[in-house]
Amino acid sequence: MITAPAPGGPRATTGERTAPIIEARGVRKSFGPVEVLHGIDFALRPGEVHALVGENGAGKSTLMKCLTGYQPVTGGEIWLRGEPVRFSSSDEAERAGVVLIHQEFNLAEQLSAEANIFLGRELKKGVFLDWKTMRRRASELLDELATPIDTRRPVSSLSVSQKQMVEIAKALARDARVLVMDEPTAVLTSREAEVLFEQISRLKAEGVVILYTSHKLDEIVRIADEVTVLRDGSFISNRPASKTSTDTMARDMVGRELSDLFPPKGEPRRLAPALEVERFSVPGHARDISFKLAKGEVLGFAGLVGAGRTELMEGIMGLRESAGTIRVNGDPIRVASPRDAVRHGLSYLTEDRKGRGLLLEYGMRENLTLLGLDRFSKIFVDEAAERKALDTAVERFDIRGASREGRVGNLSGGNQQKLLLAKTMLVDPDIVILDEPTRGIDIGTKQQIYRFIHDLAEEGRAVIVISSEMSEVIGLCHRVVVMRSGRLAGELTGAEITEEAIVRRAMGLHSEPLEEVA
Amino acid sequence: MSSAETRPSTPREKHGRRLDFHVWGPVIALVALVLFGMSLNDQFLSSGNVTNVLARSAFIGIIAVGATFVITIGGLDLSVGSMSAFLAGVTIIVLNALVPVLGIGWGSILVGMVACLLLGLAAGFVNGILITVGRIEAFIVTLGTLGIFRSLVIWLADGGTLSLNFELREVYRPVYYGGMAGIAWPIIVFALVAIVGEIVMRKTAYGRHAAAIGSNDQVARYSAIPVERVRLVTYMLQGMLVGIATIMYVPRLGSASSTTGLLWELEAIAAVIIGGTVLKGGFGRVWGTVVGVLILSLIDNILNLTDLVSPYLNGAIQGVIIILAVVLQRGRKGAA
Amino acid sequence: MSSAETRPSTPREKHGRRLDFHVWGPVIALVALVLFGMSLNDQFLSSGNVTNVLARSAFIGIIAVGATFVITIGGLDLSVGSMSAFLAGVTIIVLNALVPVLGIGWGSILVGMVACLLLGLAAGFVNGILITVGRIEAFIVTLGTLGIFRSLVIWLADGGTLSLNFELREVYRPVYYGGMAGIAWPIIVFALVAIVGEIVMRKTAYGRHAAAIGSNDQVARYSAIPVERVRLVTYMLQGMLVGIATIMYVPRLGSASSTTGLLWELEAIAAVIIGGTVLKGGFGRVWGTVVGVLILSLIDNILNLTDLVSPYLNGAIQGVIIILAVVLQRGRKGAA
Amino acid sequence: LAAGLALPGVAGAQDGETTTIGVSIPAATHGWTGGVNFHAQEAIDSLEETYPNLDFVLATAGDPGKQVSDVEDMMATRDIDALVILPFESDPLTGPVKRVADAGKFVTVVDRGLAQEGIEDLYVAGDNTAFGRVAGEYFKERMPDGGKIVVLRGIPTTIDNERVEAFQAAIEGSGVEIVGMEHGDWNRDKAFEVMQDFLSKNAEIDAVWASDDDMALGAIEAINQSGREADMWVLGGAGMKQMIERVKSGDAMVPADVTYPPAMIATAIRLTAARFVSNAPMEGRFIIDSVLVTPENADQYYYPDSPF
Ligand SMILES: Nc1ncnc2c1ncn2[C@@H]1O[C@H](COP(=O)(O)OP(=O)(O)OP(=O)(O)O)[C@@H](O)[C@H]1O
Ligand SMILES: Nc1ncnc2c1ncn2[C@@H]1O[C@H](COP(=O)(O)OP(=O)(O)OP(=O)(O)O)[C@@H](O)[C@H]1O
Ligand SMILES: [Mg+2]
Ligand SMILES: [Mg+2]
Repeated sequence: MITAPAPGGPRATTGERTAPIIEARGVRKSFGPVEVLHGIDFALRPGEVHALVGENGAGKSTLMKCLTGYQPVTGGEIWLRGEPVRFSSSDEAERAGVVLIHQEFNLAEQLSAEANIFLGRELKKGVFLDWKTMRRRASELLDELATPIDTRRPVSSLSVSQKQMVEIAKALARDARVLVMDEPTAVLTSREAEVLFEQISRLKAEGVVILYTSHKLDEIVRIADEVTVLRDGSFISNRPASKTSTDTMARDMVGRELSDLFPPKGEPRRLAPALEVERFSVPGHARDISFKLAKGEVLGFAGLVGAGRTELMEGIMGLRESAGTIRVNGDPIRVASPRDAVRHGLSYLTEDRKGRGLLLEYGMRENLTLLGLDRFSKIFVDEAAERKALDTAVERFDIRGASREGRVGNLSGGNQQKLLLAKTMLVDPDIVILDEPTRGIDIGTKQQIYRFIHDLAEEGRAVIVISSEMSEVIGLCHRVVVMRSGRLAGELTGAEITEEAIVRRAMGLHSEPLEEVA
Repeated sequence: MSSAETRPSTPREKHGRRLDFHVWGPVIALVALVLFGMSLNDQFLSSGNVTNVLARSAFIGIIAVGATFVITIGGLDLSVGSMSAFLAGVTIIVLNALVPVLGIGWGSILVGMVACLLLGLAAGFVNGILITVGRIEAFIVTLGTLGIFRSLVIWLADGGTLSLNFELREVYRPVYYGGMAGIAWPIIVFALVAIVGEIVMRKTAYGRHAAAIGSNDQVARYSAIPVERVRLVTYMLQGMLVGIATIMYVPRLGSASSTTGLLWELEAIAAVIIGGTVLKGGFGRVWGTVVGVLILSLIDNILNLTDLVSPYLNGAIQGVIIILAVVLQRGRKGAA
Repeated sequence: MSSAETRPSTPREKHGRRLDFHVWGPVIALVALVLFGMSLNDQFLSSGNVTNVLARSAFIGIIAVGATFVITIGGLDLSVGSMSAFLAGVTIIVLNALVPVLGIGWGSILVGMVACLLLGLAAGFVNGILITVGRIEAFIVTLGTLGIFRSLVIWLADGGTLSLNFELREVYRPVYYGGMAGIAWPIIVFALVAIVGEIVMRKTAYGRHAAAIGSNDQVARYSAIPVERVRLVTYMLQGMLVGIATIMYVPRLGSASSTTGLLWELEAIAAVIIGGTVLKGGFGRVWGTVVGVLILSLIDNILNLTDLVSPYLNGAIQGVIIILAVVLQRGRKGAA
Repeated sequence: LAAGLALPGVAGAQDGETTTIGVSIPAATHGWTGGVNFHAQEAIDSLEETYPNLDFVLATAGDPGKQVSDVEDMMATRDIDALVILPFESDPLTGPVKRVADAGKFVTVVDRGLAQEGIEDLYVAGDNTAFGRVAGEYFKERMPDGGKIVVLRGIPTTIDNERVEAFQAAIEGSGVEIVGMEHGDWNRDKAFEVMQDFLSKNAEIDAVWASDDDMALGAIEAINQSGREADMWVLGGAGMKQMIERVKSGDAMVPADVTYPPAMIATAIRLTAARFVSNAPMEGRFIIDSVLVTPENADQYYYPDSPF
């Protein structure tokens, strides 16, 4: 039962409910010729956690930016506490207590975490900065978020998940009355997410209104009071969380029934090992790791943030200094640079799409072919072939952009991720390493991607999936390697792969001798 | 950060507007200058004057094409001017030394040319290695080599002037003053370099890689681009182009001294940026650079066409025109 | 891109190592130079020589402090050298004009100083407005104003030299040659400017905003920082510091000419980068700049105190030392 | 040759149509060239004043390449009848100026001779060798029983070399010993700093050859600062106003000066103009010798209204 929006405000039946704090009334937004929001109505009420869900490119971030003054609406109105407002800048919105936590990081890389948290809102003693207080508040905030990092470290040296926590701390420091969170958990492990949820309930108790979006629907069910679904820039439905389920949401989002998320695993046809890694180390991040990967197998890597999974893979790809032996199809290879790795049939999808994955200034075509450019150039780059490749990729990964030409920086987060995946697969590798492959991807597409990974294995390719989403690891992988602070903490196969088992190892509550692993 | 992001206005709109102005800005400025020149002096479009202007643009022009690539990868080369003085000096020494051996003739000159090119490559290699392997800011490295090349030429010339053997100069002269089908050689070479440069930038993997590195070298690394090698190659390319420019330059003045190629680096960089290449890297446009070079040397030429202003103020006029030329593409640049 | 990211090595370790070298590199270089100087000439540490070197450094030094801020916001100011020549010229004209009015005395001089400062602010304002409101690349704007200021001073001086009224000069002299507690004024002023600069950079919101803008001006804008205003203020600050430097400079030789402040811009920028400030912006360090300035003027001093090398090669030695000074902090820089 | 070519120019001037004279000089990059600029400008203004049918084209160049361009432009766009040029450097300009001469234009070369004989019709020259020699001889004479001196050289150029070599040749054999020699680039600031360092380096300096008045002024400041005015004297060169003043007033520190008048450009321009307005056949060489200015003859070399 999809309830259409009644004119003059969301749900005519809202009479009995408390007056909204902030409202969108027929909000329209166009970028140049393209309209991406077609008259959205919806309202945030005191003391509620309101979830906004929708496919990639549905317009969630755009709507949030309109609400928080980052982007001017091109139609309709924003109402704050019963009056129409026109935020000319995010600053104005923040002064009115409306704060956005960006989906894409919004931090100055060279500045310290502390500087970023208080940027533009520095505390002062007279003319001077009040270092002490700011440092203290910063570490307090980060401690509350269970991210005990040195607040003087430049943000550039933090991990994606740590950056996300800094971003959240920055918003918390601006004592918001309306806090808008755009996929805050996309780059967090479940444990970190828990920490965030605690904060959310605390804020809720303090009467802060929270607008929240995520593609992890189970989260939504847990923390949200209200759920609004968008599809292709239009309002679809609005229900109390108590009256909805992940399936209903998914259906509203995609507009069709979703069969079960994960394809049947099937026994891995134990073929010859494609990749063997022995006593492999990445200074400072991973020590003396050994594992095997068979053709047609999906191997999961689980672990907490900072476990060093990313670094390990980057080492294997020749992106970091490393020591140890790597064998591909039995013969040892020397990987001095990513180029070597690619030549030996490896390909890696980075977890940091903005910083290391895509050239935000360039278009889809240039980005898609950047990794495999040799394939498109004899002497000259064959642009026609590139375009064809782009068409195929857009088709295959269902990349939705308002236009083909614009900067990929303007693509929605999820669609950027899909483009990145397409880029990684374009070199048609035998061994695929996917680091957080479904980060920020909507449930419909997730399903496609899982199927896609499954097919890769079926084709006899070897796949490694690093994921902080348990369900993903469990639902997708034939075998799971658990890492803990740079070392192997165990390996699980088939039926052993349970959330409980993984977490125990990840947290070091369960230790087993290395032999079993190697 | 790339400057294209610096406006909050909605990118695509901006993109559109930017494109127009960005593409046509320099051209409009150039046309305006030409019209102004015509209005001032009827000799302005005489083949003689046009040839002069184009031919003398060739040196800076050829060098600026290299600078376009260097700047596109997010680098900088301040040493080009004194590098060219150094190359000219050594080439002249080599040529003079060759006279007794190979005699007065093309033999000697060809050997000299090759020497000049190789030395240029070597000089670029030095810059490149220090920047990539040595991991030193390009600004510092090339500021250093600027001083080094400059004083090497002074030293070679004993503080004076190195001059090319006179008979040999007569043989060599046509390389600058001669031409083909009525077009002077420097113009032909400049045109070729520019066209090839434009193609390399637009159509080759190398050009794409250069832009990627300038735009975000991390992404480039993760895309299996041999970042350091591309950088090194780019600085060597710059060196080689300085070599080509010098080959054209030697027959023009037949000498090298402490003042040869003075401040060419500034002119080259200015031309590149007037042409619409982004100083912080990530986007380069060779043909724009060509327009930039023409604008710069037209300014000098026009100032010689009339006695409108006291020669003391030439510098001021140049300054004003340079700024005006860029105002036309304001939409684009991220100011800083 | 933050250059800190460009190495594959592990962040944490790197962070540590980098810090050390990055912080101490310039200092080590400076100490090495001093030791070298001592070993060459026993006069090197004589109070006379030390005073000379420090006092000379003051002009470039004061200007370079401003350049540190300009570069930190991701900008560039090439006009400082000729700006200071222009300021010197106008100040001298003003002072000479004041003699009949206010007579020979501090009255005139104070007025002249104020004029110099205001004009500096104005000049900086012009640069700033063109860059922020005009949205033109800082490189182009300041290259343009470089030419403009330079030829204005030549024009004012009729190509020659503007000299300060002789008696007035006698009154003014102490500002450069005099001092307090045995320390020359220029040194004192330089020290003050440097200290204040360091504090502003580290301890004020302005300093932090400057770094944020240089690091990512979009983020800065979203963080409610008045980006354009901060930029404008920074260029005006630079102008004012050029003014202060000029106030110290005029009494030294009591003249201004086409050669005044020639290439100071390069020296200033070099000092800033040797000091560890990142050319692409986002991170600035004033005390590092001071070290950089001292390194540069020590090189000249040492070269003059010894006859080790042919004077022709001075430039080469400078180049080599500049590069070496930076090699020491290689861990840090993202080469390009 | 020159005589033959002279005719059209004369004719031109006589039947009242205007004669264009191109003047190409180095930009004012230091004091002396500044003087050249001033005198050139002045001569041109007064001549255009008196002879309406004379038209001048003045171009200043910052480096030889630019000067070549200027000459090319004058030929291509201003069709000059005569060229007065003070070559930035002899070698690079030789070819281009030769082409002007070959095109039948009247060529006057000033100060720096071209690398080939017989190109110019008129040569108005300063004598750099003499400049160095006169200075050297003065030192020899002032220091009969020798002494320690330091030398500030100009911008590394042929001119500077000629001067310094002549100077060294002149003091050859005398007891005058050069204890320090550095480039002051004809620049007051540079000279000031170099002199400061010479002073801290050498406890004993009896005299300074600054080889240029701009540098001399810088050096004098440095000496004053060190408080060693009494110990040494300074010989500059070129005949700058302030320096001549000091010589006139018998300043012990500036006992003399050697002329190298930038006004020679004015002379050259006037002579060239005369070539067209009167039929006076102006050919050959005018060497403007470098003379020693002493308190006795200082008055003749003092031009109060010159900025130089
Ligand atoms: N600045 C922009 N210029 C042009 N198009 C834009 C811009 N920002 C967003 N878009 C387009 O608007 C549409 C909605 O984008 P938005 O980021 O709101 O999607 P989303 O719901 O946040 O998706 P995701 O879940 O992947 O983050 C997309 O098609 C995107 O390409
Ligand atoms: N405790 C820590 N202290 C400092 N840096 C850390 C810490 N934990 C992680 N990092 C940074 O984060 C990165 C490693 O964390 P990362 O999260 O990438 O590991 P991971 O095992 O890949 O986990 P995930 O991929 O799930 O984020 C490195 O870049 C490192 O600099
Ligand atoms: Mg989004
Ligand atoms: Mg990771």
